Amino acid sequence: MDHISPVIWQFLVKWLTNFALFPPEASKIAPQMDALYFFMALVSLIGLTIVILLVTSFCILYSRERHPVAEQIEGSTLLEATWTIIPLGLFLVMFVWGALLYFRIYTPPANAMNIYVVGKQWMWKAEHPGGQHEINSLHIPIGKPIQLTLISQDVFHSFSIPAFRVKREAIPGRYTSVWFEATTPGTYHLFCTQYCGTNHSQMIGDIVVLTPDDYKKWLAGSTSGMSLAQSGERLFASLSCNACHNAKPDARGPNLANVYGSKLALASGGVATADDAYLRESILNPSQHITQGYAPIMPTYQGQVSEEGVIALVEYIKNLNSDYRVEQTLNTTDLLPEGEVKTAPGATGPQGQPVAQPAGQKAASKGMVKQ
Amino acid sequence: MSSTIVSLPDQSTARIPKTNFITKENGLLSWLLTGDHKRIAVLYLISITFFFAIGGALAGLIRLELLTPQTDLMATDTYNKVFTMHGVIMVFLFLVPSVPATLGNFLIPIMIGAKDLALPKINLLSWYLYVVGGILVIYTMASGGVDTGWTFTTPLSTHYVNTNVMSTGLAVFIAGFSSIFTGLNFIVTLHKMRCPGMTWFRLPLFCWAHYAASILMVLGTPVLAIAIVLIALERTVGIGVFDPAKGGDPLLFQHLFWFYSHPAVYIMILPGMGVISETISTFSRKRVFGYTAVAFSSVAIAVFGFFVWAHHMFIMGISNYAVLVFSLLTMLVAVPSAIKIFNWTFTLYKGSITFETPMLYSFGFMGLFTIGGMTGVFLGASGTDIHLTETYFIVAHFHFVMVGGMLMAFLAGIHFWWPKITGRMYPEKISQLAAVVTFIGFNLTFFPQFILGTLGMPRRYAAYPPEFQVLNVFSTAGATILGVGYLLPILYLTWSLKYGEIAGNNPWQATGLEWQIQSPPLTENFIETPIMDHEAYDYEWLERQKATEVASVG
Amino acid sequence: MSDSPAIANGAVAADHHEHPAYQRHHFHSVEQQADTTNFAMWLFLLTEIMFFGGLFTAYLIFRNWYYPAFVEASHQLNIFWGTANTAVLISSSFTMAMGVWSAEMRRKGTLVLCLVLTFILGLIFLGIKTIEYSEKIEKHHVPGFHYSLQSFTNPASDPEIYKEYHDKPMALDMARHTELYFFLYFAMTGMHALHMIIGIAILGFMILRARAGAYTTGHVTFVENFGLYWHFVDIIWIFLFPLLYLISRHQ
Amino acid sequence: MSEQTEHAAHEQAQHGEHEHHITPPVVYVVIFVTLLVFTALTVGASYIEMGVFNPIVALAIGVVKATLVVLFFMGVKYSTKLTKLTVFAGLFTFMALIGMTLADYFSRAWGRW
Repeated sequence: MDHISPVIWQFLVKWLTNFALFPPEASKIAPQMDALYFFMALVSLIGLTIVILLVTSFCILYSRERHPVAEQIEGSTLLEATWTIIPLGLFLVMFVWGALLYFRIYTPPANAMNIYVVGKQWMWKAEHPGGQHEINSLHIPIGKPIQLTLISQDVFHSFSIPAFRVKREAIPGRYTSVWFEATTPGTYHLFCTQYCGTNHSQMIGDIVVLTPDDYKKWLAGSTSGMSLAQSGERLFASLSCNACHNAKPDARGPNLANVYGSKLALASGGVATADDAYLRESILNPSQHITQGYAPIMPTYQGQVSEEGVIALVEYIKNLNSDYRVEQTLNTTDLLPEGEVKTAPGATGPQGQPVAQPAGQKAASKGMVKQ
Repeated sequence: MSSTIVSLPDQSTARIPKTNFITKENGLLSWLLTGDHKRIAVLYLISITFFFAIGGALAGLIRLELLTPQTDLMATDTYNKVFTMHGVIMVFLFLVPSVPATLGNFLIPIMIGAKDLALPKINLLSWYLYVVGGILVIYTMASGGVDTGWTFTTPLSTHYVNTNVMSTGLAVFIAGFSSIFTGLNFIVTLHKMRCPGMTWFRLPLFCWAHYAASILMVLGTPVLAIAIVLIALERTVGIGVFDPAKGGDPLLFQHLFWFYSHPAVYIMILPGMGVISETISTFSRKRVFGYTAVAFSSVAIAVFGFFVWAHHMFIMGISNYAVLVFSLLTMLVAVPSAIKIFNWTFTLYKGSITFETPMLYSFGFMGLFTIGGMTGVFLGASGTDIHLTETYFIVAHFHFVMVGGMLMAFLAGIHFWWPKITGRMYPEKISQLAAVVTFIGFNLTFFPQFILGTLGMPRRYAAYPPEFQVLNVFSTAGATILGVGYLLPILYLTWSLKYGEIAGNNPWQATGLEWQIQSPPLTENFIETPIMDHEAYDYEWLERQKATEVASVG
Repeated sequence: MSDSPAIANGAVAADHHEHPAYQRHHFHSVEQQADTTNFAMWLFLLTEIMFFGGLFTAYLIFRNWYYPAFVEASHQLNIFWGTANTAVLISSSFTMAMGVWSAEMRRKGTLVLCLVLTFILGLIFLGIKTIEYSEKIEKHHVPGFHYSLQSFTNPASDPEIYKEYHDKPMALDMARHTELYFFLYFAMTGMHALHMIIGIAILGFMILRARAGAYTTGHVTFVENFGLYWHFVDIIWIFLFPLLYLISRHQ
Repeated sequence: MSEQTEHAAHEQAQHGEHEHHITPPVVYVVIFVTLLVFTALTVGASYIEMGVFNPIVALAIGVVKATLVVLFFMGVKYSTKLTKLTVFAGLFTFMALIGMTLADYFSRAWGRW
């Protein structure tokens, strides 16, 4: 084989061993996506075949040799209506089918496990709820719906896993989300598909899909010792958030326990659902999202907290199920070196403080879809 | 009768008419200060070919780099600059002006029986604007290039690159105004300059297609202009409209950009469709099947074309309701294209078909555009868009429509009207070979990219995982063939300027007004204002005309 | 085939009788030429609408998002000058319309008078704009150039709890968005002023030509088309004024 | 589509039958005064607390003023159908840009089910 040029030899070897024609289906949504894909491919193929057959047969039947004089035909409303309505019908089927698929991919189920992903030039950073950090890789278990909450620190990126058939842009300033449920263990490509500057093509990584047991092992092996919510709690304290958000009757800020997922009446008149995006915005642009009954006094934390920090805070607030944690935080802040934390003396406030606004608006907090 | 309709005058006695628009005046200045739409069209043709050559060379570099999975030909940032410049040049300096500014400019006034476009000076101005835009692009390349991608995605283009975004933006801005003025001129001309008897429904479909494209140019391009102005201000003053850190919204740029740039693909393809209507009719000796449907489908594409732009943003986090609406409208805009394809197909039915080069290119167009259009539906359906967008599937789809569609149509049109523009025929055999080579090369280049896209290979990657290599090798090999296919016409068309056979007035026996005058035409096109007394594509009228002529000569 | 046009039979004899100097060779008649340029002008105005359309879109989005900032920033504008300028511009539109009428009636004296008045009113508009701009520079309200947030306070508002914060400095995150407002203010009024400057330059040229009697011989197209342009610029201002100056003045 | 009618207008123009409408100055004066009155109105209205109606009133007055300018100062009321169609096309695309972009922004807040 030595006499064959190495380039051709290399090429042949790759042809035989490494020639992919169709991506693996490794998520629950993948076969559904492929069904629509093949349906469309089939329709296209049929359409193309019809056009080619017609053109070829007309070319043979009505070539100048066989058919020297053309017959002038104005048109045919019936025929034209046929090839207007049939494609229209097919396209509408594709639209409906595609839209159903779209909403399935971008509507995470309520029980999805949330992993935060921050994109920056040129790497992906994943923050697991257990506090595990990863760069350019993502370890996930099979058989469990995983929701990704994505944000970018700088330019547009796009988180793409071809084997799962999902993709979502990570854009600066706003959370986006996508979900999937992996079905087959293995290692799959992770690409950034939105052009993001010089090393765009190096912003790639691996999606490592593990069996539940392996996943547990991985979780245990890569723990940072503190869960995401715990680091959020620490940040919450060090930023003195609890100076106002302390669940006391005279607190200057709303109680944050159980706030996640509830509907809040805003001072500006609207109603907002306290989801991840809302919480993030309230930290960075508080005066835009003031809850009814509270004054516009919260300072902005834009530029003071990194995207990872905001994520930790959001995760902490999400998990605040009772006022107890706030109390606890209050006590821990006393241990912090900064003495400037202005907490009201005698921090034994009662529990009954309403969440954000008086009437029982927080009832909805549990049953609803969380984003 | 042989299988060709070409009827040339006796070559031993035939002469190119002594007075024509080329020989009317001499000297460079007479060209640079001309108001004659035909001369401006020729100027455009030369400059567009020049930029096509540059853009094509850049495409060659891209394919060469992608031959191997590693970045071995050039560094990633060089690669980024190369594909950005390829995109900017091909989109703004080739595809948008290609057919309208050359063939449209040359033919629309003649087709409607006018002496010139309504605003000749504006026409010349638009060429100069084009040239200024082109020079700025060349300046950009010479001074280090730009690496934002032709889409100028914010905040990348505003805050994260230090390359020549400003000069590129200015180039696009100026070239945009060139396109606005061309479109404005066409609309006014088609409304106000038609000769007596030339009703709207006697217009050649070429004119209808240009009318539709012009509407998009006039109404869409200013929005691109303001988006670019905002980028420039964002870069210089830091105004924050697109900067989330200052409260702006980068998606707003996407809205403004695609409000133009989606209709822009219809600006590119519609004139091509106009060409195909002419060639298919001429080479099957038949009136276009369902003239009205084809005419209105052009207008429908133009109108619906304005309402689908956000399908470029499905995965960027726009509202789900917006996704629904835009996806539905995208499906609707696909229908008129389907109508056109079938109407052209049925134009062949019971025709008398010959297979000259323009017809071969037209067949190529129909096949490739059908694939390009259908794959567009894959991307318009919001679900499959998630998987396929931003991959080589997009690249392949876009090139099937633009290169397989538009460029094929452009070549069909150039061959078809070459005898009218220059008075000489191109060499038939070698041009047929070129058409076939182009078709094969094209499919080999771009079909593998559909598979690559389905596999998930992202676009704008300088390096890629090794399992994508085989398909990339195919693609690069195809690009080589395609390059030959494009080089051939440039060579033999240049050759034919001197050595081509004298074409006479109407080598194709076509019915358009442009074929009833001398080739190359007089500066004022018509000696006397013509009166249109028959429908478009009336081949029986042409036969009668020939008969009376023979009678009067005899 | 012969070289003569095959379609020449029965062609319209081009009307050679009267060809005024201003008729271009490729038109059949003066009417056609007038119609054509008029239509072209309208199409040009369409592109202008779309050009401003992008800015209006941006304005509406951010006004909706950052309403308090927009209210507060808007209150920094001088409503007296704004209203005066609106009146000036409407008057200039009126004099322009009268100018077109005089041209149509072939009254040279009135035409020149109207054009000069329009010219002067245009200059007054720009003068007032300069006063306003320099006020902004003094207050450091030019985005990107030493922009200062000092003058922004919380607007008055209905909820009781807010009352005590009225006239207190605005929260930093909201106050920062006033920069967006002022950017849009400068972009929109600046773009508008640019159109005014171009218009005034053309007006100057027209006054000279009108004195020579160029537009009072029945060929009024140029005056008419310029009038369209001038009125269009007026219309842009008619929308800019309430959008930029009159956001909830009562607060 | 109004090609037919538009064409009729076109032919009319070509045959030199087209009569150019000249608006009498009194109309201009009336419009001018109305515009000034509306300007005063809109300034006044902005000082009155009307809640959500403040911007609506301001824009409505703006639309009325602009319509007056377009119809009379610009002479669209007396012009060809083609001109009217052109104005309409401009407004239509303008509204499409603003309307559909804003539709995205507003419906983002409706939740992502």
